[in-house]
Order: sequence, then structure tokens, then C-alpha cells
Amino acid sequence: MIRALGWVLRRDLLLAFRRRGDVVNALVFFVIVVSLFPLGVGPEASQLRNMAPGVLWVAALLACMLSLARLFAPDHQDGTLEQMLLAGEPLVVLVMGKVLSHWLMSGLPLVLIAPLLGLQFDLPADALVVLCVSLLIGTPVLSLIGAVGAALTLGVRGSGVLVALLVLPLFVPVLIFGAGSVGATAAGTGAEAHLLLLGGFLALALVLAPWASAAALRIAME
Amino acid sequence: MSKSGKFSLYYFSSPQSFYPLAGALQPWFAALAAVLCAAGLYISFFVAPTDAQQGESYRIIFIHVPAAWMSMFLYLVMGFWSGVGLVLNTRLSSMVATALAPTGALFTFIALWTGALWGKPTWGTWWVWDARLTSELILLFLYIGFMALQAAIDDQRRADKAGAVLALVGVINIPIIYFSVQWWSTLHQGASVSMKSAPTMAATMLLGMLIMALGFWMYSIAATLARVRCVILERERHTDWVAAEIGGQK
Amino acid sequence: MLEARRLECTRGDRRLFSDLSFSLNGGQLLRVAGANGSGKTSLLRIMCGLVSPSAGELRWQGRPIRAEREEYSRNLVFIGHLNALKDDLTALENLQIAAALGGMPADSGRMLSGLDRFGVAHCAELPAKVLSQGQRRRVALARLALTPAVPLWILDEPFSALDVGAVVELERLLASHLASGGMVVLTTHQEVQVVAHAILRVDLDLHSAALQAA
Amino acid sequence: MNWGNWQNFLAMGGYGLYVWGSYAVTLIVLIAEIVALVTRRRGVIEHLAKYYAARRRNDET
Repeated sequence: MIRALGWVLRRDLLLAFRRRGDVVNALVFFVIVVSLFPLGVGPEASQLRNMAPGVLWVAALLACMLSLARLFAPDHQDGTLEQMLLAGEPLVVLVMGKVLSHWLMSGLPLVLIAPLLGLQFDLPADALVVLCVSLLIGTPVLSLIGAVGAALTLGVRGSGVLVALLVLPLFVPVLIFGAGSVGATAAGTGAEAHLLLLGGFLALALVLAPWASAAALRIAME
Repeated sequence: MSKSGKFSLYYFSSPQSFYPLAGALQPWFAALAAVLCAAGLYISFFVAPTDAQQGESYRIIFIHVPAAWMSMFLYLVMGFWSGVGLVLNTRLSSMVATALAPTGALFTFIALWTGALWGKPTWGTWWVWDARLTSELILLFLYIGFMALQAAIDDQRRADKAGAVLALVGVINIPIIYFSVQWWSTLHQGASVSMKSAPTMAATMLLGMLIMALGFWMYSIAATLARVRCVILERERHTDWVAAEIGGQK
Repeated sequence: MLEARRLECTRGDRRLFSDLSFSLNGGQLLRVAGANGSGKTSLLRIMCGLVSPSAGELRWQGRPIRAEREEYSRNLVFIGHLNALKDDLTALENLQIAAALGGMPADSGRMLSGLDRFGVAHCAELPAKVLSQGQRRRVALARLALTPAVPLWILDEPFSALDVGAVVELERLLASHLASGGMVVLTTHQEVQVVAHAILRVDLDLHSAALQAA
Repeated sequence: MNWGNWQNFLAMGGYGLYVWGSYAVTLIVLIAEIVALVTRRRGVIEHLAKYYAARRRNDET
């Protein structure tokens, strides 16, 4: 089982490496969206500091959602997804592998670049650290929940908009506590509770989301 | 009803036998809904006294709160039937889930609308990011997502199952969303008057809300039964009994 | 032994076939025939366990395949009308990953011999996107050469896009699989020249979809 | 609760717009759903009648 997970991971990372452009594009999208906000609301530092957690997190949500189109759809089109269902390995494990690689290619880059963008918004150092930690815990939840949405909308017409409709409301708790943790640090009230709850969401999503995605994939194959 | 005279749940789990049953029950639920809503309206306008703090504007609560209850309750019911449909593979339960969604979305809309109208005189603004209103807004998105997903999938069986998975994911998420939003709104102290604490819960008020909620509940059952009957006819059109049923109508 | 009991398949409003029963034993080849849209591909997908039939059931070694999906999957190779190749991976990598996910050893020596069998060893290091339609089909079919021990092969139009040489090679491979007690299910437009213990034929055009043994 | 006269009842202590706005929209929405259900049922029956008629014609030819 671990072996199968390793192979899926290896395969998806190799594919992502051969199509580096897609990964870079999602990252550039994130940077552009975040950079647009100061242009929209003005350069006043205190206002930007207040907005920063929300803006960064919403942009992360959108970037993650955009990259969901690459999670299952290409495999569905060329028939490799079918073969995965027939691999004789538990589908949940294979889904885990795909979600993990999706996170490594879409979530992790955001975590790494977020501090730079935080500096643009004049966030203090401790808030930057919490921002990174919250993204590190929160973005895997986004990938896990997003996988369910991507699997449900597989091969459905207008799936791009539909996946946003299905997945974004489910992202709300992550957004609240992710952005909340950064805001709480900036306000000096401490972010431990927020981060713990985010960790709780991650645990819950890890347990439930792969099953739901696997079920949705089987349904999509019918 | 069955020819053998044997009553069983399995008998009614087939669309063919449920269709006439739904037709027979529907008027009764509709009548109950009308009576209960009339009683609820009477209490809310003629029995309940004026609130000392908010004046007459609090009478909106008699529909706002029951509608909010119903909207959440109907999503849970939808999730339940979805789960039954997914596990037992019974077509009828999926049809019921599909039929519940529009009515649930409607009550969500009513809760939002009345919330806004209550908010204007109370808070001085049409929209406040209060915990209940925000949760209702997200719930509306969940309902819309469910209906949009089902509408986008052509294959009926797949639409049923995909909708069921989504509804179940939503059911797990609703408490989490509700709790998160609650936490968030207390943190930001947006509204000083919360809807729950606003008027003291007088007994007559609670009674009015309960009766109204019961009325809405009966209405939801009646509307859902009517919609299930349409769905059954549409989906079972290749069967002989629907052909006979339509033939009998003409 | 694979046994189908009163299978029925509906797509939307249309009932593609119903009351379809047959059983397939080691050494037998089942050819699914029927006009376009008669449900050949649907039947194969049902037999793989990808789609559940609207009525009836499939049994593998006497047990319903629904109950032990993964176990059943390990006993079959499915090659659909899609070649299941990733454009950005080389032929060799594609084959390795397919084998590894199927629980086979993935050493490149075996992969190369499989590719060689279908005359595409020289394409091993090329990304799949530059291969021709026929070459891609050959790479997909090379999986069969790697999995002789898997008893049930389910092939959707395996001969499409193949030239004469590859057709002969595939027929030879099928024959040896059958001779060693394997089972083959396939759809094809051309007559199969396979010496088999028995060739069964399911014709979905017949309304009752009755089984004729030929 | 005694409102005295219709004016008082409609005015709702100055909150008439909000109270009646809520109740009216609720009523409108529920009635709209009922109307939609009735028309849907009618439409389905009509559509199916046509569908069966077409099928019968097909069978005859």
C-alpha cells in the first residue's frame, strides 16, 4: 500500500516536473491577486496590515481551487484514472498519493512565498511566522476538500465554475481560522487556539476526505 | 394497499407504490400547514405583546427563526435520504433528497431576507455579519451547489450519487461551519445585539415560533411530496405504470 | 471462473441489454459482438467492476465481484479504447508505472522485453505524445506481455490501429494466454484467428442478448 | 394584543415596512413555489402525454 502511494506520488511529481509551467502559473496567480489589493484599496500601511491575513488566505483559497482542475481531469481524459481504479490497491491510498502531490505542487509553494508577500503588507515578523504555519496546516485541508469537489465534477460540463461553487463554501472554516490566527498574532492575543483548531480540521479531513473522494471517483466512472 | 395486504416499508420504497401514497398524503400535510401557519400568524400578531426594547419589529422573528430552523433541518434530512440512497441504493430516497433541495434553499432565502429586514431597524444596516446570517448565507451556497451539481450531470444515477456524496460532506461540514462562524463573529464583535439574546424569550413567543416552525415543516413535507411526484413521473416515464397513470389523466 | 447472471444495463432512458447470462472458464475466449451503441463497452466496463449493472451480478470464482473489488481487480487486466498513456511520460515510464500500480515488479529489463514483443522497444525513451496512434496502442498492449499470470484479460477493440504484424503478435499472445488457462474477453470488428479451447460469443444485437456458443 | 384600528395594525409601531416586507416576501416566495410545483406537474403530464402519443405512433408504423 505504501509502495502504491509512493508510485502515485512519484508519477505525479514527475508529470508536474515535466509541466513545470502549470505549477509556476498557479504561483504567479497567487502573487498577482495579492498584489492587486493594495492597488485597489490604497497604500496606507495600517490598513494593509489589517487586511493582509484575509487577502493572503483568500488568494491561497483561489489559487488552490484553480489548480484542482489538474488533479483528476487529465487522468480521466487519457484513461489512466480508470487503470488506477483497477490497480488492485485501495483507491483511498491512491487518492491520498494524488492529494499529497497536489499539495506539494500547489500548497507548499504558497507557504514558501507567503512571507515575501506578507512583507509587502508590512506584517510584523511574528505574524509572518504564524502566517507560514497556518498555511502549512491549512493548505493540505484545502487540497483534501478540493479533491472531493474535483472528483464530483469530473467530466461534468462547466466543471470549472461548478467546482468553485461546491468547494469554496466548504473552505470557510479554514479561511476563518487561518486568517484568524494571523490576525490574532498581530493583535497580540496569541494564535495557539486557532492553529490547534486548524490541526483538528486537518485530522478530520485526512480521515474523511479521501474516502469521499474515492467514492466520488467511482461514481464519476459510471 | 398492496395486493397481498401486507404492509411493509419495502413496499413503499418503490416509486410505483409511493406515487399514489404521496398523492394521498400531500393534501393532508398542506391542510395542516395552512392551519398551523394561520395559528402561528394569529399568535405572532394578536397574542404576543409588543417588545419593550425593539417595539413591533421583533415580530419578524416569528418567521425568521422558524425559517432558519427549517433550512438547517431540511439540509440534514436531505443528507439523511442521500445517505440512505447511497448505502441501500434505493432510487426513491435519492429522489426525495433531490426534491428537498429547492424547498430548503427557499427557506434559507427567507431566513436571509427576513434577517436583513430585521437588521435594518435593529442595527441600522441591512446586512450584519452576524453568526446566524453568515451561516445561512453559506448554507444557501451549499444548497445551490447541490442543485447545480445535480443539474450539470446528465446521467441520472450518477447525479443522484454525486449529489448524495456532496450532501453528506455538507452535513459533516455544517456544524463545523456554524461553529467557526460563531467563533469568528464573537471575536470581531460585529453586532452588539445578537438575535438570540435580543428579546426575552416569553412563553407566548416561543409557542408562536414553535407553531410557525411546525407549519413550515408540514409545508415542506407537502411541497416535497408534490415535487417527488413530478420527479417520479419524469424518471419512470419508460415504465408501463406511468404510461397507464398518464393515460388515466387524460 | 467468471459468471454473469442476468445482467442488465441501462444508459439514461435506454435499456442497452438485459437478461444477459454467461460463464467463462479458463482457456476460453469471449467475444462480445454488436452494433455501435449496443453496449459492448458498457458490458466490458461492467465486467471490470468499473460500472455496476442496473440488475444482475457478476461472480468471480463463485463470489460476487462487488464484495471484493480490489481482490478481483488484481485478477484482471483491462485495456480500454483509451490507451491510458501519459503524454509527458516516456513509453518505458508509462509501462513501469502501470506495472508498479498493478503490483508487478517494475524493472526496466522486463519492460523493454514487453515493448520489444510489440516492436516498439526503440520508442522506449520517447515521450508518449510523439508516438503515432499505432505505436501508442502497441505500448498499451505491451502490458499484456508483462502480465501472463493475471488470469482475466478484458480488451476493448485491441486490434484497432494495429498493422498486420502487430495483429499477428497479439493473436499469438492471446493464444498462449488461453493455452496456459487464462481467459480473454474482447470486442473487435475483425475475425479473431485465435486457437482456443472454446470461443464464446455474446451478441448484444439480439434483443434478449442471448448467448450462443460457437 | 389589541391593535385598535387598521392603521395601527399596518403601521406596526413604525416598523410596518420591515414587518410587512418580511411577511409579504415569505408569502410570495411560498406561493411562487406552489405555483411552480403546479405548473411543473402540469408540464410533466402534458409532456409525457405527447411522449406516449409519439411512441404509439412509432409502434403503429
